[in-house]
Amino acid sequence: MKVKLKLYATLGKYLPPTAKRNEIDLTVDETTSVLDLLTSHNVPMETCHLILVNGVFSPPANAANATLKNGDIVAVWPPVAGG
Amino acid sequence: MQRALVIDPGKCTGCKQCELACSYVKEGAFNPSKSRIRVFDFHQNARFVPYTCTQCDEAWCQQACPTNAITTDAFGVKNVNDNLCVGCKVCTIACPFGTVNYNVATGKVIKCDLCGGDPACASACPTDAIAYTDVEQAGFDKMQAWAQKTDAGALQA
Amino acid sequence: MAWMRKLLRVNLTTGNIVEEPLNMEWAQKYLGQRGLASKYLTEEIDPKVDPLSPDNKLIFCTGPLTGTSASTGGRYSVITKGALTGAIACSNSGGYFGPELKFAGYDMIIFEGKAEKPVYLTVIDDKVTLQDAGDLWGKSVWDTEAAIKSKHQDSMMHIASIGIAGENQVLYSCIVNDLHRAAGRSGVGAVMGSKNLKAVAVRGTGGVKVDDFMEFMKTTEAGKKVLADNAVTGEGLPTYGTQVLMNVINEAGALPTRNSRDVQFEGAHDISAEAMAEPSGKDGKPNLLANQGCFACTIACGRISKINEEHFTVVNKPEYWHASGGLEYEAAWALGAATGINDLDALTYANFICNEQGLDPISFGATLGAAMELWDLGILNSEITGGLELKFGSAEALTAAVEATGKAEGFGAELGMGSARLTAKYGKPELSQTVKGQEFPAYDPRGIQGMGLTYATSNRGACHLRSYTVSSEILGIPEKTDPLVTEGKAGLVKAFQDATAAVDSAGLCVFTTFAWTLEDIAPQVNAACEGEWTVDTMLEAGERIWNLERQFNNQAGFTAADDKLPERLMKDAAKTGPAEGLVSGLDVMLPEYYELRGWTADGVPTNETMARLRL
Amino acid sequence: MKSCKCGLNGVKLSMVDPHHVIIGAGPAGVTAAETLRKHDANARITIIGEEPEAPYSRMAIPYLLEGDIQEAGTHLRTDAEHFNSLDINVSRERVGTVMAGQKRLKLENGNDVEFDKLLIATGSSPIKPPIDGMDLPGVHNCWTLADARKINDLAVSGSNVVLLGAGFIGSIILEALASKGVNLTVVEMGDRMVPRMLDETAGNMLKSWCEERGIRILTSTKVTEVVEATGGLHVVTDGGERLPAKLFVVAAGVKPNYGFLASSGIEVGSGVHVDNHMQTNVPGIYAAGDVAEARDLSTGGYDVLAIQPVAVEHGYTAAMNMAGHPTEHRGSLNMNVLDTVGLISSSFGSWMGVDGGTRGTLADQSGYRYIRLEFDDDRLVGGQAVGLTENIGIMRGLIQTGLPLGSWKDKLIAAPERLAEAYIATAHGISHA
Repeated sequence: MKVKLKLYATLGKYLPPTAKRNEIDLTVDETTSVLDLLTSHNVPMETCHLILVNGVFSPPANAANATLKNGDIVAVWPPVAGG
Repeated sequence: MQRALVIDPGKCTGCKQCELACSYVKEGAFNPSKSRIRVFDFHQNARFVPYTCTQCDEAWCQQACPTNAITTDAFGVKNVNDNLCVGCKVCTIACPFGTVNYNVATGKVIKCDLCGGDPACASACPTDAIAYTDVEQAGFDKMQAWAQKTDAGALQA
Repeated sequence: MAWMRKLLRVNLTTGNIVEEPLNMEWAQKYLGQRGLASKYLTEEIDPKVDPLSPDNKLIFCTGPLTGTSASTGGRYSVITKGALTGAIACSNSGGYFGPELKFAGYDMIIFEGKAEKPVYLTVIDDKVTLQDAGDLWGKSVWDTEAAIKSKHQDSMMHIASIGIAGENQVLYSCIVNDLHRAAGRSGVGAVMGSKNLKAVAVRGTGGVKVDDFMEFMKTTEAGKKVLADNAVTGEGLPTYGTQVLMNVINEAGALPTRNSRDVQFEGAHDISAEAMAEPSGKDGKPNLLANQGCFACTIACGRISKINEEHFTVVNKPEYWHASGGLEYEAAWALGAATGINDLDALTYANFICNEQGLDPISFGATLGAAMELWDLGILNSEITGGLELKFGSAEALTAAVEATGKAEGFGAELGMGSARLTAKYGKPELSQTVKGQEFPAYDPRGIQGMGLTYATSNRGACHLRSYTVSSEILGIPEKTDPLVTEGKAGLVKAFQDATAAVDSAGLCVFTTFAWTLEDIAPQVNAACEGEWTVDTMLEAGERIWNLERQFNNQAGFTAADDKLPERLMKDAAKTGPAEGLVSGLDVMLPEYYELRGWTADGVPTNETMARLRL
Repeated sequence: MKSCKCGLNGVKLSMVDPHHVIIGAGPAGVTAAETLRKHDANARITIIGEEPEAPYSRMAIPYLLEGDIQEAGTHLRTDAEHFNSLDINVSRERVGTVMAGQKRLKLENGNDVEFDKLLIATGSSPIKPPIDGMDLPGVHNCWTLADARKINDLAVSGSNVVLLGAGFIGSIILEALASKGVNLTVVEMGDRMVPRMLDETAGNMLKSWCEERGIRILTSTKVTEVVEATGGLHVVTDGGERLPAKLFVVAAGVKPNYGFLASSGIEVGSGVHVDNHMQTNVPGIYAAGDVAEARDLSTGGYDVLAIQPVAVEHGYTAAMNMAGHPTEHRGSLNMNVLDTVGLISSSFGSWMGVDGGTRGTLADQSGYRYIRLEFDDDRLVGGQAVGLTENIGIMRGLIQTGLPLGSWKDKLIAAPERLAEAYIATAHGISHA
């Protein structure tokens, strides 16, 4: 199935070189979890503070149980804030 | 062992915590205008440069002092002795770095004395732009080179 | 201690300047800055006064921690009746101006009346002088600062001034200090302009002391350690700035786009923190050159940016090739997403102009977004706009509009009225994305429900800085709540509002609260100030301040009917993203909020509430 | 070291160690003696000073008058045993003549002193203007500690005091006299105060500052005579005014003390002429301080610069050469700092500008602030300031190093108050925009 991985701020460096605008389309196995997706790109889980799947918060602690479905967009940030 | 302030302007964010710490330790109030260290803001160049006495070997201030009020201690630090300073300000014009300043309130001159070996500015700096380290460490060379840019007067052949 | 215990009262009509003791009884109830100055304002002016009349007053006020080494202890606020809103205005700024005022010996300056001719005030320790500003009038903020420093031969002066926008009383003009820090919102610059006051220049050689120095050092050191160790304030904000939110909020489907027609912007990445860090231009340097801390700030989220020299906005203007204050998230959103423009250099240029001419980029960008919708609907055309082609996405339109607005030239004068007046003039008031006349910032209440209540109840008109529930709803600070639901948001908003009012009154920056709670803050205040400052007393002060502001607004003529959101947010569902199909649930949240506040169903504080808060 | 002078079998004989003789116990002489000792542990070092005091600093005298310090506070070295501990012989004598060829000098007491190397650091003396009445009681210079004691006796609060000369020294004394609460009138021949240190704008700023503080300043005015009157003196001006004075202090300038060298063969110009090693035309004989006509960094020529920091530089450089360490004197920079009843002014180098140079000025008359910078190409060659003390030494740094300012020069012409920024930016290579 196809998913989109978006890694922002300092996590951008874990994206493959072909990624543009901090995102890349990937083909992954049906049972892939958020954790699988991130570890397969060597993203250290302790740096993943904000994970949005299709824009909806997905608790980092639950990444192993968060299985993906076709077309999902996974966006991840290190600790950030704004105002 | 000789230790010195090593300043890395690239790390400075302009927060002035160093000035605040210096002023409280030396003047008993938060008062950056009487800080012995000053951060220059080169806004258009996106640079901040903390600036203070380098305790230079030449010690222009010390040489110029007519009353022997500035002395060098065992660590190479140039100290102003308030009891001897008459406030003539000759050191303020003699220091080619401009790091000896006149304090109108006390009628004496003030300069960095490295807080007797525990400089408050370095402790207060949140980004390690100001560090107090052994002079052997990298970085001091840079500071000396910078000091030498201003080296003048007698030139030993 | 911590307070200087003195204020300056400057009557611009008579030229009379007096020094007064600070009302320390009020300081014990309202702390300082936002709270204390609001107390003075509400005691001294008629709430119904025309904001741009000489009867309005303009107060610059610091907090007790301003000028100390507490992290971010460098804030000041401008309090007045807002030109844009007619509500009580309190605009907070960092930089170095506030501390310098205290070093000169004053907590506060109250400006009254109106000068006959343009003047500026110099406060050089206890030498306080109104000076002729004839030759400064018409100058930009940047040139004004340089000219004043030069005239008084002191590059260590700190200056708060208005640009030509404030002179022209553009309704959302701001007061800018230290080149690019601004008391930005509600039109405080227009009030200053209406008084013919060009600038306030301060320089002090005195010091700020604290009540218990050892305890103060202990608590502030602990506080700094919390900030340094916290992943957000220690690493996130200094490295990425607030702009890192651009992709976050877009992804979360809460980025108001093209005057809130959409909640996601396809060009978000192009104007984000990530884009600012990418090499651009012929020198290969990124837009972002450095980060900057305001006075005493150990976070340093400020951006110092440059514009690509070959970009059309500056190609023939080398005077803009240097570095200056770069895009913060709200500015980038307003100048970019709200207008559908994804040109980072153009946004940076517009931001420079906003700083230079003293415009609030949030209200300007949002107003331009509204004008672009009017253009899109065919209501505006180039005949009306004088040739300005206000197409969504046009960087050229942004550039021309920002230049014209500060000068109040041609259609720029209409843009300078703000979106509420502009859309009303062209018969489409429902297109204005405002509350109490003030444009709301970069969070769509359909995607972040708490922000809907935040905007609707904000005492200075729509604003994110009165209760930043984004922190909880999106970022999970201090704990994660669901942005798409209304449950619990009334309590969340009230808690944020009261705590923020206390932080704003202490002299600290609200950004500390990404890491600090009042548990961290109260001991610092307590060590610096006389009196008992605990979490409870600070929250109580915060709530008191909130109700004081509310009372002023009620007396000014605002009612519960003004606690409302634009029609679009209540009727037009979000089209994409997680909030797809949702509108704001304000109707549900508002009554609950009133009740929690101890207000009547009409939004009026009950007698019990007033008594409980000793108001 | 000194192997040539060592005795048999390497045994050092003190008799053959060189004898360095220094005439003058001011800053130049004392610095030279200490430097010699640092570089030659065995040399015999003698300072011959004529005043019956421990070596002291004239710079400190005004502060003595103000009561800020005691006499001991004027001493160049605080430790009474300082010179003994360095084995430097300080003798209180007056030198009569120098017999350069014989490496010998004759004291006024008739004794001879032999030397291997000689340093002339005899300083300068106040000029006695050719005015009638200069020998009357109540007329004093303010130059020596002895003078200071007399002035202290006469300058009591409320008494009339007239000061001749508002040059650098006059202005320093002015401050001290004003602090004693006397009724002070200052008579200056020039058209402004400190005409040899500050330009018209700055000099007049000082004047009005003083006048605001109740001090009467008569510029473009000469004293024609001083006469005795009841209760003191009358100082008569060329305007015909008779100024009553209990005390008349004369600060009409100084001249180098080289009279005793008349037949010595040592070349004298405006002072004792020295080369870039501080050596006179006679090998082995050096000069330093107020008496020396030495290299001026600003002009490249040779001139007398009678100021404390220069004296120290001279003394150091001369001593290095005397000790056998060839050291070149690049030239000294003329600079002065003055506190005139609280208004601080300073000037450096070619403050009056140079031919073909450019200038940046900024004056705030009512605020008593003034900066004037003088450039040659993109280098700072001179400057003066009133009311500026922050980082002021940077003026010296920039002039002395000749640091090319590049784009900062134009910025400084537009905004001279940014001097410190310019210096730091240039030294750090921050030059954009």
